[in-house]
Amino acid sequence: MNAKEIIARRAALEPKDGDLINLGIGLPTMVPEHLPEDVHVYIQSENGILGVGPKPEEGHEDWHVFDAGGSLVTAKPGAMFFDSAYSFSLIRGGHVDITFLGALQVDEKGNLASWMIPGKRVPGMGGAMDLVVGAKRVVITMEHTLKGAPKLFSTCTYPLTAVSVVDRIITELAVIDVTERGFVVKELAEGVTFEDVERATDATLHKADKIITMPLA
Amino acid sequence: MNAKEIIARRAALEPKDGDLINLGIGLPTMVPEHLPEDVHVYIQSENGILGVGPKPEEGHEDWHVFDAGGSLVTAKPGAMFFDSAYSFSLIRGGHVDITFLGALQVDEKGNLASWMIPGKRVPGMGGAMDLVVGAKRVVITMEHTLKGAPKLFSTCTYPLTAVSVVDRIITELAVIDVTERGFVVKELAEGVTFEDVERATDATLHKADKIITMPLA
Amino acid sequence: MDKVMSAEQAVARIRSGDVLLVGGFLQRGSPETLLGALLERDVKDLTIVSNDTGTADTKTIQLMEKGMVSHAKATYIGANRLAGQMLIDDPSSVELVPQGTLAERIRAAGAGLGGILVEVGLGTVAAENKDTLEVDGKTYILEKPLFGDVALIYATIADKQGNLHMKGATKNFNCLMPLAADLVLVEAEKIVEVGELDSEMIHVPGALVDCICQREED
Amino acid sequence: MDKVMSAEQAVARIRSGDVLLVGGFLQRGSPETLLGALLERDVKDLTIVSNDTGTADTKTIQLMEKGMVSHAKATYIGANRLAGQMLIDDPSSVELVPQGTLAERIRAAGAGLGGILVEVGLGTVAAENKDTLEVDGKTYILEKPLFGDVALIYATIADKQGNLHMKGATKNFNCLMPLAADLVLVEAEKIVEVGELDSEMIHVPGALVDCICQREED
Repeated sequence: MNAKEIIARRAALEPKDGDLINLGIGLPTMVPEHLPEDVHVYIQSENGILGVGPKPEEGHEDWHVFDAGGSLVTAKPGAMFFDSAYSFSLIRGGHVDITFLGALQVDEKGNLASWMIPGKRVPGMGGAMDLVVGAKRVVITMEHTLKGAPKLFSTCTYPLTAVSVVDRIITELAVIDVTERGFVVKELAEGVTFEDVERATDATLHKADKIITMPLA
Repeated sequence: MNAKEIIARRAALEPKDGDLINLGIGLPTMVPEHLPEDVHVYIQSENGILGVGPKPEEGHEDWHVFDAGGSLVTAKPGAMFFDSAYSFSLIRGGHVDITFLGALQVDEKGNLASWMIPGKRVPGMGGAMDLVVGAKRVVITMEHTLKGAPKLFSTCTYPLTAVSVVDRIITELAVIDVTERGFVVKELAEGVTFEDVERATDATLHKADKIITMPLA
Repeated sequence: MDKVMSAEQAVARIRSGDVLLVGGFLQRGSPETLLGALLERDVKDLTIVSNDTGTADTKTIQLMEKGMVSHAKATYIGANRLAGQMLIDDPSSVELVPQGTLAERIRAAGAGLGGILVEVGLGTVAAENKDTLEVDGKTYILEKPLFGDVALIYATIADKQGNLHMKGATKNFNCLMPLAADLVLVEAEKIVEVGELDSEMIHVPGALVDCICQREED
Repeated sequence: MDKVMSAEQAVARIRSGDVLLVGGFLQRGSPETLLGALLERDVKDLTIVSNDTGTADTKTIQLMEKGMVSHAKATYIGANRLAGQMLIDDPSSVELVPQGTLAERIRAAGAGLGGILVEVGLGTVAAENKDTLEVDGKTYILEKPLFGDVALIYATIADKQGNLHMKGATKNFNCLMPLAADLVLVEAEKIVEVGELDSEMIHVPGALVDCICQREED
């Protein structure tokens, strides 16, 4: 199992039945296929769909039905379409239970940097600032390091997406919560030690009262 | 022709083809039947319809289609239904060309009192405050006096619906505009003199450069 | 996740002191079945937020008769004798709000806005005790979001997931309130299977709805 | 009141210096026929307000290539190389706005709100040069309404009165912008007689629409 699959499998255990969730581009879109069978969620695409289904079969595409990345998708039975003001009412009004997204940097105050790297072209924040401020829970799903360099810091140095918003970080190494004490390791992946995670992290890590092995189903 | 019909007929000459108009309860609802044949307007009912048609024929009522007074109406082909936030977006966003409504008092600064009489039961302002502030033009359609007592004043004494909003007043005696100079008589009904109107008014009236006879078609 | 239940089961979750957002416009599209079930509950000190507190033909007036309602916020109370009496007896118990402001305040609550700046009401009693703000030379009233504990909603059609369709002019506040309350109770004229209600006809997503019951015949 | 015309006739009303509200999301549901006609016009110094300034496959980038665009306001410009270059060349020429804030600012313009209080963006560059306000102990950014001179709108179906239906996810900003602009130009995949478009399927009322043209096949 590669890192991304580990992360997606673990992330798929986060939603409760009936949750409304939003998935960032990339890794988070792998979460739905790993959801437990008895957990049914409403997937929002912030461009205007609640109830996103899988990709359309060839020959059954409708270009009017697409996700926030511009890719064609399907709408499940019972899906709703809406304009951008309504979509962000759902997001900013606290109706999204979990937003899963990637990050460039996360720090121990829960600050998140995910939208621009100084000195590089600036793509824009899209709906990311809205999602992390508005969602009830912000779960970062990402590989623990980028080419060996840590992504968890004591203080973010990149321009922020939002202040003090991250609740949980799921990587291929560990599940880490952001608490008043800072980063707290709650789960370790099979065969990974607390010290392994510390070495891959540029911030102080605390141990949860009880650290369990990361479940993957 | 009674006073109300004179007022409704004259008021029906106000809208331009394609205007979006809103009609208060009572006399203003008589305006549509007198519209010139080449003037097609969109009639809004602020409870959630744009494109109100006539009353339903007996046996063809649908209780889901009603106006702001709770009366059953029909929706014209091309009518749209919407929620109260959208309805008042249309109103407050300046998309209503003319709102026709009655008044208790109007003064020469364009202040309007139309929603409560001190010492009596207070019904509430409904959508009146929104309409008179948001509409591009506010046309008051009312009988000139109430049991002989004037309704046009130098200063309103009842609680206001809004400040400085009235553009025009159409009564069975005259058409009076509210300008920087105050009340300006623009039209007089057939057989009515300027002095007749002055006697029925508790404010200074100015004469327009040219006063014409009130057209009724 | 079965949301379909009886009106009695739905209103069992209402507590004394709750702020109830009640959809409908005058006697039309008001959640009369839920209100009828609520009449049987032993709760009090309720706040009713609705366009107009209903008419003599609707059940909000019966809640008032039974002494269950301590506060009301509405745009119009002229068709509900008891709401008028409440205002006379205790002016602080009834708040009259311009209709667009009521809609925007409920929307603001649902949309996560901290407030909205409105022109409507300036120079009138609707501006009393409210902060005003000058922006680019114009003065506005700062209106705050209006939240509810429970929304009581009418729908023409609900599917079993809670997706709602409101026909014609029954959208009014019924479409807005589900976003602004913690608990959303719906009565529907017709309850259908998921997928029977066309996606383009859905006005409120099922994800916001907690309980659905069958509306009784008028 | 015939609103149906060619795209050329519709865009003839656009002037240099205009602020254009352009609907669509990435390469989907963007008013490409109107933008194509605009490319032939001799106007400049346009401001483009849109979700994302389009992609390499859409025509906003061609307007930029021709030097017709001096300013852009968007949530995302990562798929339009020239918008990125504009930002590098002159940071004041491109304003990046969180997506919900862009939607609410356009809605506020259409709804007559003087401003809205939002939490999103606090502590980030999105709060720079903006007033903040404390309400009931919480801090908010005061965001102002965003108006356009002209809205360029995609619709799936338009009737001849200008009533519009946007299918699926093409509603995005296409539904909001017609309320926020003085002049509303629409291209529709299909133009039908009044009454053929069901009242419950109308997302934008014809009263707001000035010009309708036939969208060219993709």
